Amino acid sequence: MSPAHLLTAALSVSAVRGGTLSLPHIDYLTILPELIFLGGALVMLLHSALIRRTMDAATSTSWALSAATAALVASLVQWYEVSAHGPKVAVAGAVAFDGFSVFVTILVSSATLVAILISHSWLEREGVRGPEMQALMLVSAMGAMLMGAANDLIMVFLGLEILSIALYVLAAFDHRRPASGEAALKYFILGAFSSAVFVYGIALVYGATGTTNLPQIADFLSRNLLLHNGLLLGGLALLLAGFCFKIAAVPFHMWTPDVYQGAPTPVTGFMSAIAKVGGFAALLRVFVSSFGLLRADWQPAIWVIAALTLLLGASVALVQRDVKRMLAYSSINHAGFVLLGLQAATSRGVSDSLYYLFAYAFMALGSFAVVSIVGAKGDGNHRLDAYRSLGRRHPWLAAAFTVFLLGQAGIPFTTGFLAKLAVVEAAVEAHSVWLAGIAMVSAVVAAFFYLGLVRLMWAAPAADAPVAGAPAGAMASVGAATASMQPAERVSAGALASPVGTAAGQVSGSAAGSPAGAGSTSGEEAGSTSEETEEPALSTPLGVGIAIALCAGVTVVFGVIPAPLLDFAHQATLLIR
Amino acid sequence: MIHHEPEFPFLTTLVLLPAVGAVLAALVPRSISKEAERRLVQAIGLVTTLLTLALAIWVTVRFRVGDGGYQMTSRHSWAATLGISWHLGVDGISLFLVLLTAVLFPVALTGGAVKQNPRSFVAWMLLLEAGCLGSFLSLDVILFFIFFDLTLVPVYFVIAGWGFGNRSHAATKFFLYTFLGSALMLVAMVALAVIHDSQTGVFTFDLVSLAHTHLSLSDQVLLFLGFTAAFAVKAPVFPFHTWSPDAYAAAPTGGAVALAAIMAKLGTYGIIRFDLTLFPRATVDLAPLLLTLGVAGIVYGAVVACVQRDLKRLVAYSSLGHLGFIVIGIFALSTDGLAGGVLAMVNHGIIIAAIFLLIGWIYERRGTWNVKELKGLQRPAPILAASFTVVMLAAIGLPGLNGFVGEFLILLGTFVAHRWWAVVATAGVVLSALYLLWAYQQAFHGVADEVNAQTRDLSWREGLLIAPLIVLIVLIGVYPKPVLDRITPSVNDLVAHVDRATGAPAAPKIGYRAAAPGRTRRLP
Amino acid sequence: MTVPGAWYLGLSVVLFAIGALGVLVRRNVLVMFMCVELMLNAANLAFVTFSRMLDDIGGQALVFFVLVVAAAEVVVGLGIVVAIFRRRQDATADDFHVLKG
Amino acid sequence: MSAHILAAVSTVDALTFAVSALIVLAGAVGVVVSRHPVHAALMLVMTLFGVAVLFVEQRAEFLAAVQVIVYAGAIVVLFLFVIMFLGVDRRESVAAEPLRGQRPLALVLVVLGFAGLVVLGAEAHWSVGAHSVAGVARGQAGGNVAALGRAVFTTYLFPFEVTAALLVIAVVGAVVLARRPPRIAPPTEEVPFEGADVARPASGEPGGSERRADGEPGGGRADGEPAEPVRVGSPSDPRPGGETSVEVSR
Repeated sequence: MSPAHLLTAALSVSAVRGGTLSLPHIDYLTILPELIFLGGALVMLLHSALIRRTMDAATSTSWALSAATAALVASLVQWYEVSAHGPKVAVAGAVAFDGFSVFVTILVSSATLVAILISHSWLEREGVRGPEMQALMLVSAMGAMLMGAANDLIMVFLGLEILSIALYVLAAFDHRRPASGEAALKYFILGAFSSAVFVYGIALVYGATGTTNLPQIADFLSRNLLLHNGLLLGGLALLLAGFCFKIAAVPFHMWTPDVYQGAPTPVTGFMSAIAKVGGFAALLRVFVSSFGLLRADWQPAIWVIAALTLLLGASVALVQRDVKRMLAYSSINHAGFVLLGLQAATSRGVSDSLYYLFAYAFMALGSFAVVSIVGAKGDGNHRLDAYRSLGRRHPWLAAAFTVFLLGQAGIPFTTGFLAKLAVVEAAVEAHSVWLAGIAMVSAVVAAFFYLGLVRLMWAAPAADAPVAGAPAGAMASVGAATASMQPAERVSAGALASPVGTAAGQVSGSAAGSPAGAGSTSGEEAGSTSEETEEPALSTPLGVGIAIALCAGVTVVFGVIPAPLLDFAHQATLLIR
Repeated sequence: MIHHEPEFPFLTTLVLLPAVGAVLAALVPRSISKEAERRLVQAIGLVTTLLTLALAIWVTVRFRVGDGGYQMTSRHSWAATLGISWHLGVDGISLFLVLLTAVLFPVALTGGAVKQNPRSFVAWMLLLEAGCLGSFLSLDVILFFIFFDLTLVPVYFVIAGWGFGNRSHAATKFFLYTFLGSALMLVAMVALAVIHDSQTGVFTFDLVSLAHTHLSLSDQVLLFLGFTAAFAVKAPVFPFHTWSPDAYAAAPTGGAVALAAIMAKLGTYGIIRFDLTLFPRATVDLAPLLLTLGVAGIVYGAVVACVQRDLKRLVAYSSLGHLGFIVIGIFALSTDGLAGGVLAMVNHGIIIAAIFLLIGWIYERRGTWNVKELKGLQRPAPILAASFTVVMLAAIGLPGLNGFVGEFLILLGTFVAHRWWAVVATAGVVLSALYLLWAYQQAFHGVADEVNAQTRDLSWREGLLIAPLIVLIVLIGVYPKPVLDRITPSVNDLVAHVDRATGAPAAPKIGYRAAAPGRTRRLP
Repeated sequence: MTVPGAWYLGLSVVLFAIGALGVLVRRNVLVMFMCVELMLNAANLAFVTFSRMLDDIGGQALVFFVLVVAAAEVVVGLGIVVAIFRRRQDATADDFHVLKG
Repeated sequence: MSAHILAAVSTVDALTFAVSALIVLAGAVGVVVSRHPVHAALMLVMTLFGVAVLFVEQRAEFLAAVQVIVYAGAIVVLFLFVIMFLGVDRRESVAAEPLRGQRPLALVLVVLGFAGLVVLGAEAHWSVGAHSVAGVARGQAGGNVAALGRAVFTTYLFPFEVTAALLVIAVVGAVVLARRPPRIAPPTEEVPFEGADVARPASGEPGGSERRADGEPGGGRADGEPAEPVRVGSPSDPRPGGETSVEVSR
């Protein structure tokens, strides 16, 4: 802490006193991934401006992928650097370069990599051209990285805005669906409102402490006994409200279901992973490291927010009929779990929250990758009914989705289980036993709808649910289903067991999804009177297939061999500055 | 206590073998024909379960008689940051439950006819076997929780996918009840580890370490309730049983066998392994409550079973009564009661599995479980009737069959300390004889009408499946010594542990309680 | 002596409250958006006031960044409004509320 | 106490503050209550101007200039441009409640906020933090602009650089959003959501906003939240009530 303080102080004093402007030293390694993302976006835009035709998806994806890969490599180099030489504060105290920030950077860059793969398939399918979507994703991810590395409240704010403003545009990206624009509008209004609240919070904290630099705030608080300082408490409350908007915690969650539903599915996946990671990264750093001394003041608030978030997210998700809405509420529930780690306000809590974010990001991305495929052309097919007997039509796709859903439900041997266990451990350790109990109850409720969806996917078409309209239609479709059972059943059977299966299976599987879809829907036209329309044969392009395989791999492999990832998150908090 | 053996990891293999089989079954290539797939998958299932059985027998053979501690332990760091280790071990209490699991799964897998989707069924069942074995062998509480939880998913899908009647409702009910219970148990587990951490500075979920945690009585009671919530739901103990008749009735035969014979034992096993080891004082303090619940379960199960027309539900309620017996055996907290409880767990597993198989076959022939519609099956199906008679008599507790040995020991252990509970429980025995005999009479006696007269007798395959169970029923009934020899030392250790922790003898000792290792017990 | 900072802060709080209230009660997107600008201005006023009270230039620098953010937000926000609005004209649909909740 | 302070404060400063504060508040209230978006925008200019005066009063001359140039000059003009471009310059009926329960909710929130403030005021101490952490604001060679410039290029160098990303997003975003959508937008392509009220014919039904209740059974949703349509009307639709067309309600 003290080096940070000294450095900043020294810099500012010398700059002002000298009269001449001595620019601060910039250690480019500390901000390399951010620069790569921004640079990648600029290069893409420049390239598209120079060529005559609109840039096709393959070109822009290769640019974006290279940028994400480069950023990932750079962040791994950063990790090596931090492990070897310890944390530090860089670029005039604006950036923290520690295990925490590098963890977030690695997570964000790898999640962006996956999101770009998903978006590629979407762009190709929808026939959207141009580099804008992926460029915006890169810049937006850069915002999330900045939030993780921010060492100053104004950096948190700027990161937040970069992240959010790009997401507003991304949410509105699908011109053809009215829902997209409306989602963006709603997201924008509430986002701008929450940013204003957040800025006011910064202002009050600034007034109370005299600085916005996080270590300096902590330093000030440790040297001055501030009991019940109205400015500080008010500022803290407003900061918390601003953060809660971003991470979609109750009661500031209202935008989530609509925006998740309305935004293009790859964007929803990106948003659910990156925005949450960024928001929580900043929230954890600001509250635990800077305002840790005031934890007695904010812990009760987090307790209440976490409890509400857990319960509301899980219970409202139960009644959703739209998969994207359901996943939106489930993401609210997950936010509650991450808040458990924050509420603990311990180093362990922070590392467990980080681990949870890592696990969640890939499960969410994987889920939305599947949803994106099932959404089919037009990206509108997101009713729960669309998933009925998906296992018969596309066994590997359904198997992957099963992995993600079971992971989110917290079934053992997935990262989801260990993540839930970890945050519960942190909460109990911090004597929040009741909160841990509430969390587990909400996990049970949540498991219920995850399993319901899993069962729907593996259920026989229109077998034990009254969806088909007329009895005659139902009979006909059952008959047709039995007729087509021979091939369909064979393909479906295998994947049912693969929640425990190896990740190796997923890799081949997601690629194999497309041939399986070909002859699957023979029995569907029978029940034409009902609202059950003919299910389209889905195609799983390579890009999204790889993305799903990656996510499933992370979820299962690190669920079975958890030590590396757990240690990684643990190290990240040990190396906090 | 722990014997580290740097040799072949028997127990790990035992757990992983079915899991590998499950993966293999799931990965059977799709290019082959449906019939070939069915055969291949069933072969995989059978071979895997038989290999597991062979390994379990080998473990039993290697088991050192007279040693009450954990044997053949294997311990590896798994998720060190979270305090979880891969710690497996077997002792006299878990040994026969493991063996039981290994014996019953091949039977369960092949016992019921699974028409559709054999691949998934086999895969889920093998996964379930891995989960059950893992639960019985875990010496790390979180590892136990993981396997305990992992059993829920296969059962959910087995009931929902291959069940009868209102199967999705039953599956959901089962899942919600048991998952809710286990969720609270997880919190209690973590709380225990945190307390242990605050005392020793070591964050671990290792059962052996946690057993040395000093807990205040109020903490013990709270944690005990947290753990017991899960076990009581799983067992099921009387007021928490409401999911079980539905789930048993809805489950396919194989699933019902697994559910009633093995998974129910997870609950009672958990009580013995965790409640008694970790919270001895709370166990002693709360024993009257649990005894009451156990007795209530016996009486309630018997009474409700009396009015059932549906054979499967009748068996489900009778199972509730038997579980009540096991519970009072455990909470008698004497060597006899506890050893009887463990033995009764094994016995009940064998008996209930046999019953579910038999009535499953009756259903396959007649398409009903309603005793009103069954009549005079004895004449067309004599072997079926004979098997049913033996099994039923074992369930009633006829001397010479295995049911008697366990129940007798339990009553013996309970009677001294808790006389009135034992007396009421005995009434349960009488009642259970009543309804089982009545059901038998309804279904098998009398003159068969036209439909019932067509009933096939057991095929040789079915005979082959039921035969080992009947052999076991008789064998344990007449010669329980080898089993008790292995159970008793561990039970002695456990009772001594409880006594030490409570400072006073938990229950008056009788006669030959302090059987030295290796010394055999004579049956009265 | 100048007016005490507390007065400025009081003004800033009231301005912030009026802006927040406006966002909550109005339903015209543009007006809501203007109310957000009011809130940002309240924050800026607070920053400048604190900057004076603390004799610290940092507060003024922060205002600078808030201004940049506000400008970027306005561009994107109005862009979204325009984009949606134009589609309405194209589609001549007057009443979809696709998103509810 | 206030008399004491008033005595100490110079009349000019007090007068300036009072007048600007009045302007600021009047403008703010005007933004919230004015029915006409153009009026609201003009009121916003008034507030911005008042704030700029207060900046000058507090020795933040550069920011005051930026406030007038960027805010009043650019941002509000952009607002006005959009208002005119969209033709959404009709009145919004302030009396009609946007959503059942929204205003009471807002009222409750405001009351709660005030209560919190009162509690905070009664319970809390008020003190400001450390002085001149990022550099003194007054008495520097070159005055306010130089001091600000130093701060921005030293302490706040990285935040300053990072704003570049914001501007990139703004530009790209504007391009993306301004792109003409392809001419296929039948709303029926949208898969109906749970209420299925989208399946209503997309055209030929005038006066949309008055019928909004009929599409939503019970006005609420299964998930327990109030219905929140985001509706944007067309300027050409003949609305009897003269409702403003671009509306959002939560």
